[in-house]
Amino acid sequence: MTLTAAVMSFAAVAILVTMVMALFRAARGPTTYDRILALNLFGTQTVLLIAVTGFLYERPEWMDLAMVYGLCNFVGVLAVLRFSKYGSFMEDP
Amino acid sequence: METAITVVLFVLLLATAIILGRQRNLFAASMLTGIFSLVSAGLFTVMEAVDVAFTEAAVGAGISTVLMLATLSLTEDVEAREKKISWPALAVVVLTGGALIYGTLDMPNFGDPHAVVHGEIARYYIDRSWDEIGLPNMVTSILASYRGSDTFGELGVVFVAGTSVLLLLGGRRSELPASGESPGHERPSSRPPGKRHAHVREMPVVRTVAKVMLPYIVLFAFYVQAHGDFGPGGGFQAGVILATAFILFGLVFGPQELVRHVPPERLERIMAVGLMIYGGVGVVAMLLGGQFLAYGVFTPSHPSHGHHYGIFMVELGVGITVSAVMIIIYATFATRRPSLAPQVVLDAEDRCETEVSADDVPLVPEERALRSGADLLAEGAAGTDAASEVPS
Amino acid sequence: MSEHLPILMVLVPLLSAPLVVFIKHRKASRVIATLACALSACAAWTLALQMSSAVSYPLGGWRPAIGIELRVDFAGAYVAAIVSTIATFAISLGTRGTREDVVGREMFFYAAFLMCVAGLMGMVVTGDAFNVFVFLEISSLSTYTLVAMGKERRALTAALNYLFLGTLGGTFVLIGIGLMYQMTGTLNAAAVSARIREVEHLRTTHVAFAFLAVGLGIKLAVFPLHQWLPGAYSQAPHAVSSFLAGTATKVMYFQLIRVVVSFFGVAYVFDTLHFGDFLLPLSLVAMFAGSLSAIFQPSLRRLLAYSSIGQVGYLTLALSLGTEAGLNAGLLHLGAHAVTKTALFLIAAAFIAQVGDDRLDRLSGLGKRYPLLSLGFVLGGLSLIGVPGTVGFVSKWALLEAVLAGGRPWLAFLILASSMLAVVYVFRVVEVLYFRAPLANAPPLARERADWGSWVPAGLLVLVSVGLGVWSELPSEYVATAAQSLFGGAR
Amino acid sequence: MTLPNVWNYWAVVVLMMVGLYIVIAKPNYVKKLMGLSLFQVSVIMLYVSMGRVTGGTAPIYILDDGAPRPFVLYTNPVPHVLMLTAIVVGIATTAVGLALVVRIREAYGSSEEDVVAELDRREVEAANALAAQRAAESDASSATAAHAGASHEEHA
Amino acid sequence: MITDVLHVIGAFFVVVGALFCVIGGIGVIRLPDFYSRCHGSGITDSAGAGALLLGLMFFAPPLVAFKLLALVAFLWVSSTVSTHSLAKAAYSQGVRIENVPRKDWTIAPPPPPAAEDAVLADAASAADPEEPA
Repeated sequence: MTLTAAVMSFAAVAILVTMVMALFRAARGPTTYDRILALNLFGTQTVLLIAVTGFLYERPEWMDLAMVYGLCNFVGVLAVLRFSKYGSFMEDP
Repeated sequence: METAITVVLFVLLLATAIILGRQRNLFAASMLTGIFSLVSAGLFTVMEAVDVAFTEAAVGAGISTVLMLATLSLTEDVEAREKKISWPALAVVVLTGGALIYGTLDMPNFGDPHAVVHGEIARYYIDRSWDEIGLPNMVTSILASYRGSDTFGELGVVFVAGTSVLLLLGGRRSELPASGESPGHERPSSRPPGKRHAHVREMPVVRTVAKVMLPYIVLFAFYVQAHGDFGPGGGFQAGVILATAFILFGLVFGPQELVRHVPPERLERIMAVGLMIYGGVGVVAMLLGGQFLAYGVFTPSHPSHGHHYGIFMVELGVGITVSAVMIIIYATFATRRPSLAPQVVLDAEDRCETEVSADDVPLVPEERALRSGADLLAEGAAGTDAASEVPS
Repeated sequence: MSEHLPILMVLVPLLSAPLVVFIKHRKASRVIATLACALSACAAWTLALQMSSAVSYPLGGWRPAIGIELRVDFAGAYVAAIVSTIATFAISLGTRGTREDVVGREMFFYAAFLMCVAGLMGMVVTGDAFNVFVFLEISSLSTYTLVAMGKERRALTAALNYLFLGTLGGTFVLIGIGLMYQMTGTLNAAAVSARIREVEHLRTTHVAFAFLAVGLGIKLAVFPLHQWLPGAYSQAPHAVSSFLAGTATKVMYFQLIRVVVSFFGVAYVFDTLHFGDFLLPLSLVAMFAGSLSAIFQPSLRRLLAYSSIGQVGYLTLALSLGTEAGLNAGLLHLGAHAVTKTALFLIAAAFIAQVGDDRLDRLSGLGKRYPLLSLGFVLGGLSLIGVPGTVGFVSKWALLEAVLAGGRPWLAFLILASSMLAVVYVFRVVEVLYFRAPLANAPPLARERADWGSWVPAGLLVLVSVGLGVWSELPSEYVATAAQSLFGGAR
Repeated sequence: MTLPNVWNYWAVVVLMMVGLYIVIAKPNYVKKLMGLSLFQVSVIMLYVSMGRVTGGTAPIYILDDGAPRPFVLYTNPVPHVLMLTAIVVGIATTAVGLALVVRIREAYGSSEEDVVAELDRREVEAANALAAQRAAESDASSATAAHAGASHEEHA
Repeated sequence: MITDVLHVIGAFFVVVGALFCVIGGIGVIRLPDFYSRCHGSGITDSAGAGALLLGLMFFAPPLVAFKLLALVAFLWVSSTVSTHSLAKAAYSQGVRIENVPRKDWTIAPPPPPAAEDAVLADAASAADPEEPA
């Protein structure tokens, strides 16, 4: 196992563990904001997972994909705040 | 290592799907749909399907979650019935699933390079597409040139989706200032009157950051459009990312602002222009003597250059139409004036329906139980954050 | 120019849809739409009449298996001609019967209609498995929206139910195509049928055919999967309901024939899979259940919708025989029913234009008031039953011949019995029209003068159905060669 | 019989069936549309896992100074092309479905299938009752007219 | 030779980033109320993602390194803003710190010594369950 492969797989395992923790918070989280927070954390971890696996397979041009993930994650959280009753975006029509 | 990640991702997917099925709070369910798309896009990346992962992430996690949330803000956000197994559905599901499992028994091993499916046309594309078309990204060369009519039909589907949403929801757009027949009438939001929220103007951080980030997202969209020939990307992905930039603008500054800057009447024309560009490239090829969409005819001396021009024009048409349609669909949903029709809730015995108006304070007990039940579910038991569970 | 005919049939409506949206002119969009359908019909008819053998049009200049190939044989040209002609008749009704908030935005209605026509035409001419799915989705998506444009609020629920069932059907077709691709490695029809021999024994191929058959069955409204049809046809605007009644299920039926004959091969489907034994009982149940429930329907268009389910039973019965005569009868009945049912729906639309509602009690006693329309309905009804002298008889006769040649006389008896049911529900309408006194306290008629816009297409189609019945050798000759070329003496 | 290594397909089939169950069983229209998009994404997974080649890299040529490196094992690009179409068809159907749900919520006041079906049933019942009642009235009035001996033809 | 040194530095940063992610994850689980969990998720976004992607830059060719830089910039901006708007929304909805039942350490807990070690042991093992075997 070369150095990079070892390091990358360690990082991948660490990220997967964080993802599971985020899911744990999403399932248990008392307030809905904990769930939205967990969703945000989950999205960021997916971005990192794609970046790391990109290097694990020696295909570094996957960074665009990671960029799109980050974008969608950001828009998703803003959309939840805009449209849900939990958000403070909601203008009075 | 790869099978380990695949197993974990499948478990995550299955967990998300089952929680999605049981979740009665539809906002949480639409968030879970977003997570499901993200994880499935992750799975596609692990399975080396980069273009599919790109599109699934941009479309599934981005657009469809936003559309579902916009719909939920116009309809009820809690599912009425409690969870009970419906046996006929289970029968159909077991039957179909059994047929599919029966079908997989004779399939070649997963990932077997000598399977029949990799033989015929796949072998041709891998060996010959560099000489005939010369694009590093085989998927784009197949998508736009070998199977160009598929993508033309696909663009037709996107055009029909845009036309349909305009036909269905284009009518009652809420005019710019809070006009409409009852300015004073409050949208029957399920939030109690006491808890009005800070207007978006009081969130300067989000507005300034959005202003800073928007140009870079648009630049990224153009990069993806041009980069489609060399790596993952192309017309669809670029169109969706461009639309995501405008949707971000609409989320932060409000749909009226978006409609003011990007008037739907002009967008409808742009939607049509993209499809006509695609069709036009095909017709020009016909006029030059080739078949429909035969780009080789553009430069008879060395056909692969003709393919480059053809594919670039075709991808441009796709990008234009897809972005226009996605923005139109979002703007139509977001500016749709919520109906003031009261929510009809059928009594348990289905004898008489109680016309319940969501905004009259004394909610029907069953409705309140439903509502607070959902809040309890969302806010969590054990009295934590009790203050936040506002008496609705 | 003439070698581009196969793609022009699809391209003209497909490109005039964005043109209509781009121009955004209410009056012009209707003219463009009608012109586009007429042009497509001319292309289809010239191709059908002047082609000597199956025409292959390689899209993108690539050879067939590599690129996508449009493959039009006699049967394909025949169905394409029918679809585009009926589209021209239907679109001339314009936006009658649509909701009032469509008024400012007719161009989108016409664009969706043109895309539906282009989708159906594309499905008929394409020879590539996945391209069929793409055109199927174009036509289905635009159909859901067009159905939702109906006047009453029930059109919305009909459209949404149709969306759920139709999308499930489309996804089943997608799974079937995927499994077929996995087994044969190619998507082109000719290439698939060549390779299907080697994988015939594999279970995945059986499941692939099963999913394709069930998916197309849902779109075809075969008996147990037909719940979406009555609501969709009875709530849709006039132009849409008459167009769909004539063509949507017929194109799906033709696609089922193509899957059975040119993708999988008749020998495999009927001998190893015994598909005929599955299809026969379903079609018999459809024939009787459809006609029986048609008798008790309160409104004219629902009655015609349930009769369509019954007629689809005849189509699937013809296919289930698995012989060339059966195929010939199926194709003939496809054309006959398309013309007849569209004529009847156009007449129903004319009645609604005059009376304002198509409930049977509102139509009582109108035989004397609108003799021309009622006569049209009677002729259409006779053709539905299959009375000699109408096109319905030609196809029912061919069906009886095919059944008798198949050596199953009891089937012929069942066909005649279900035709008796057709007599009952046609006569029920005739009795309401002629033999009942008009309601004294009926609300006033929608409009006194004849609405010629909806009368003329209805009258023309009725004349066509009677004309084809009298000169019956015109259709039956052409269809015989079509069936022979398609079947190729496989069994 | 040796079972081929097809557990991937079985996992996809299970996901597909969860989606199909949600579409059929859940009465809420928005939940049904979520189940539908679940069903379509898992069909996409079926195609992609069909095209997978172990050890094969993504179907993008690895270029060594302008020419693709020979003897590189690529995954099958054809399912990826087909699935780009299926994803777009999925989002288009979801968008039209959501637009219909919004219109139904405005017209009926509810986005639950059983409530809407109940309201439709009542609407049809009322129409039939009205028709029957009107028919009874007209029979009564025509009976009285006949009774009154007016023998001239009854005009509408 | 030079690439090995770069790879070693990169490996160091990647490991540090991964650890920060895990620490942030633990923070999200164990911290008592919503606002402190925001801090936990903040760690993974800023320190975790930053260090990890910085580490990856050492392995990447120049163009990809620039993409990674853009990705880090985007992540830092977008996640902080979303956490901010989330916290603001929670605050405006009335989520407060004081209504979270909190273990009052001022009261002298009389746990038996064995229990004490067990709690410590749990805390220790919970802190780094994810050290790779």
